Amino acid sequence: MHEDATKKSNTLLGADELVINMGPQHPSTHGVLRVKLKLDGERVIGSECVIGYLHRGVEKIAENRTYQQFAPYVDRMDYVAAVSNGLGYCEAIEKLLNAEAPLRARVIRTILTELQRIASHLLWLGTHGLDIGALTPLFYCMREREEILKIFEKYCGARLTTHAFRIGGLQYDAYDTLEKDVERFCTNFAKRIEEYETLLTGNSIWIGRTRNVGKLSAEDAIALGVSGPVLRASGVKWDLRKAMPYAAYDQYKFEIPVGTHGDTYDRYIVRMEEMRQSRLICLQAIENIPGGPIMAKVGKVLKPAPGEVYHSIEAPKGILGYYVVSDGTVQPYRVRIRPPSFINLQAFSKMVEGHLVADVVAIIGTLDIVLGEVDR
Amino acid sequence: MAAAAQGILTFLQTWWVELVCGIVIVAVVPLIAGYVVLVERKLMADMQARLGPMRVGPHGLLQPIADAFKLLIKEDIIPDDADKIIFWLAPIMSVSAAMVSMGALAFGPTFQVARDINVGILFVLGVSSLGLFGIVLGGWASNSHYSLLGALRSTAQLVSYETAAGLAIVSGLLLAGTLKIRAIVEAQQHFGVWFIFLAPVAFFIYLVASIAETNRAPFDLTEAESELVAGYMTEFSGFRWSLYFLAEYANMIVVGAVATTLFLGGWLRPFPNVRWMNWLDAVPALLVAAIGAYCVFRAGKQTVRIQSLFMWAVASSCFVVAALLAVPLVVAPLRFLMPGLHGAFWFLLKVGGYLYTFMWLRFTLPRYRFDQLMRLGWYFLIPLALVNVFSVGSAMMLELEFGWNRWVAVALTLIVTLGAALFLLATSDKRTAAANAASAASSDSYAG
Amino acid sequence: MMPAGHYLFLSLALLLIGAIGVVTRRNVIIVLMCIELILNAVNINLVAFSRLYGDVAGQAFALFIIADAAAEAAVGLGIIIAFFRNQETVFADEMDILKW
Amino acid sequence: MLDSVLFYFFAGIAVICAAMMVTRRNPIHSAVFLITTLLATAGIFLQLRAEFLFGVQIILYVGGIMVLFIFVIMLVRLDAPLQELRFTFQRWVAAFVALALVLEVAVMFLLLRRLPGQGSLVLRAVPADRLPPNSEALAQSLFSSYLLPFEIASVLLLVAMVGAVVMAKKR
Repeated sequence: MHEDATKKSNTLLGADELVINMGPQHPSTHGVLRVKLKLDGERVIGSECVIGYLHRGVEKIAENRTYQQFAPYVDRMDYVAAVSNGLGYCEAIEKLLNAEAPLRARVIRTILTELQRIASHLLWLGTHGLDIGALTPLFYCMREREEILKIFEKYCGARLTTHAFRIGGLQYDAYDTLEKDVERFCTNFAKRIEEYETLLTGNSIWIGRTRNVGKLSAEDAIALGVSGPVLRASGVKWDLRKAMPYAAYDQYKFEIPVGTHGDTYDRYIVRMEEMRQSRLICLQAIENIPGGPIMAKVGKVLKPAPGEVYHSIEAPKGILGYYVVSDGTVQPYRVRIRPPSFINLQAFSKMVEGHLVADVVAIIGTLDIVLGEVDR
Repeated sequence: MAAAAQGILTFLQTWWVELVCGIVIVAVVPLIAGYVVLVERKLMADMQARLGPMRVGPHGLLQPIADAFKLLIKEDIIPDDADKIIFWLAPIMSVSAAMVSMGALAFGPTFQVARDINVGILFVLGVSSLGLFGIVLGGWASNSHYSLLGALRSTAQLVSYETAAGLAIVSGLLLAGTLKIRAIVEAQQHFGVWFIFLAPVAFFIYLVASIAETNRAPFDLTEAESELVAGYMTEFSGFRWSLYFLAEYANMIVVGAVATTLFLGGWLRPFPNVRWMNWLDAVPALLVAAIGAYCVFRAGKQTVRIQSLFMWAVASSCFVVAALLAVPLVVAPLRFLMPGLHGAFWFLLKVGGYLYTFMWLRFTLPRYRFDQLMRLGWYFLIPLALVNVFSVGSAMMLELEFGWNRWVAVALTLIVTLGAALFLLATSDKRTAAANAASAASSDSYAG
Repeated sequence: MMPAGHYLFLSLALLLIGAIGVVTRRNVIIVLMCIELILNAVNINLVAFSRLYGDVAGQAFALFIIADAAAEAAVGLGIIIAFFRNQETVFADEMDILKW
Repeated sequence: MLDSVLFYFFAGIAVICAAMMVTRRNPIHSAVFLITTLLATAGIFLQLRAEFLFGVQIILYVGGIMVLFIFVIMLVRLDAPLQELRFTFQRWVAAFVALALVLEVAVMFLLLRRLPGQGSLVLRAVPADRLPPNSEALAQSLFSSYLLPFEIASVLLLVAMVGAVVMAKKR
């Protein structure tokens, strides 16, 4: 009875609310996310995310593979930022082994990871623009991303799921023209990113579609555990690259962009700025790639001492953590992964409440989720 | 029997021009729409740093035909719980509205079906607005929530923007003093200036409103791909879907033609009354010939022989058209063909330019949200259109009754209108801020 | 030009159908539509006689009727929406209380 | 000849669709048939050379009012339109109304026939090609003889607009 009364006052005509099943087959749920939306007219009065359509049991697979064998699997989680995933895993196992990759390896890792961050943000920018109806940025972004993927291809032969790093360092040394390629990309990219900004940043439609949409206050963001650009756009200056430096980040100077409102526009601005900062890191890194070995001495068969370790990195989408338990055998006893998209998706229901259907896709886009990572 | 034959013969004798024009509209418009799609894809590809369709025919020139063929042989799916009859009827409604409204358009001084209809422009507006029913009923009949939302959106959107478009057209009609399509163009010839220069704000409003009326980006909320999958067309496939597609492009041509007629001087060439600009008469033939020459140039570069042959065919047909356009200029006895041929050329050129603007905006701008769209329509465009009607009327009064210089009057009223526009923008910004602040509080987005 | 009687009969037929609809249908929306039909039937008469006498006064009057029909539809549908919001029905025989 | 063909064509459509409209259970179907009736009436207006009214009928009636109807029908999304009883006991009232009207017209016709010199119902109108341009003539009469009613009609529309907004506004 009471429920009936509230339902009546909530909807436009007192009739039943409209339930829309967005996904898992929908152009803008970025994969196989399924969102059950309760609508009053077009206003969202309730939402529920249904996930698991891409579950492959990655964490379980880890328990039946050796440490090295599992490394390629992590590439398949956030498949648009495979390099970052690999970095986190390799560093976690290195921590477990009490080994550290040589400096040269760490610098090259940094360069590739930052390129990957740019590539991931570019893909986000393109698809986010497409969600909001801007067709053209996608193709421009793809053009730039292609340059990055070409560098990856030259480096390790793969473009998407690269498996670029090995536990203990690198398998391949930097190829001859790596510096030159990265530098050329970075010089071009400075102009290109201005181009995107002219298309979107000052566009009043873009501002109208993103300002005040999906607001997340700093307190809520921290309480929900979101991380990455989503957190920083809410005004929390938290970046693991600065807070707990890994790879070679402690050697380079860069800023952590933060937003003020925590809305979709701020998240957009933060990511754009992050791309610029990543570009600066790359430029600093290629200036001076130290010589030396690229592989630490870790042996062919990895048998870490029993124990556990947690290591997290700042992946493009937020904090990517690996919790690995070793029982002293060649296979991990348990691998638990903290994927940024999965945690960030928690904020979704809070963010869409009271918004229109059109904002739902904007919010899914701005969270920058990858379902491979959410479902694992 | 003989009487019937006689009757049919008289009928044909009286109406043959109209019949031919009608058949041409029904038969050729789908083809044109297909090629407009191709042009759009090519333009989009060009702006997005890619090539677009290149496989079927040289430079994808046969792509529309392949697309049409594919759509025709696709399986025809009607959802189980759909309202069959209306599902069947809705796309037809859309297409036929667009086609019928073309009947009153004058694609040149000679090509017009409903030639002596007194309310030409009203006819076009009214009949083309019937296409809305195709969208609404199609969305309803699909029995899908996405479709229903698309249909509801389109109703509210089209009704709102038709008001703005109608008011913008009234400004033009005030200047022309008639509803007849041919007379409107003749009025512009008489004035010696296109109405876009006398009522630029009206043209701007019509441009925006017509984009919204044809459901094109940035106002394509009814079929917003990222939100509603395909809006009202979600459940349609194959031939039915292609009918909707055809209706959309035919509608674009219609609104383009209305804008051309009313604001861009219809079939008149630029500076129709200035003698020393007569060299512009040579432009059509030269332009088409230049296209032909480019085709010849490209033909040599085709790798496949059949494609180069096709390119030659395109080139030669271009040359034929160019010759046709040049004949009335050169051969004095055939000069009577001139207004028809050249008129059609200029008209189509202007419509093409108008459509180019549509496409350009589509590739550039993100999509509006529904409440923003409504706010733009009701708080900005419609009040501005009202102010504009008033100021155009005042300008006419100032010129006709008080003997002011026309351009002074136009400039003065233009300043007034632009001031109103700035005021409206300022208030609508305030409103937007207020609405955004209260965005979580539920308000009726259809209420506009 | 047809004899005016034809128009009269057409108009009568539409009027009758509309009137029967108004009396027999339960759905208020359809009742409203029937009223529109009745107004429309009247318009046919007006226009036919306007043509007959070569005087546009009839058409002017028809125009007023269309304006009136628009007003009536707007208000009527507004009432229906308001009613539906409160009572969740559009059936005339369920609208049996004066106050809600 | 063409005139009468057009008339019978449109009149037939109008009457058939009007009957269908009253008898359909689904309100959307009713609306579609009403739209068809209104379009057929617009055709009759055109056949009567009332071109302006034809335009108004299509833009306002069909493009405006009927869209409103369909919009409302879709908004109140009744899941059970089929349960509706189509003909209630009031059918007898309806039959009576119909009979009365038919009788009235029949009487009127008979009376008119009988009155001498009043055969106005078969009067021949002005030939179509000698009619004044329709919109111009209508505008002339609207803005001179019928200026006051015109203004009153606009006030009526304004009032209706305000009323509709007040009615439908969400409290």
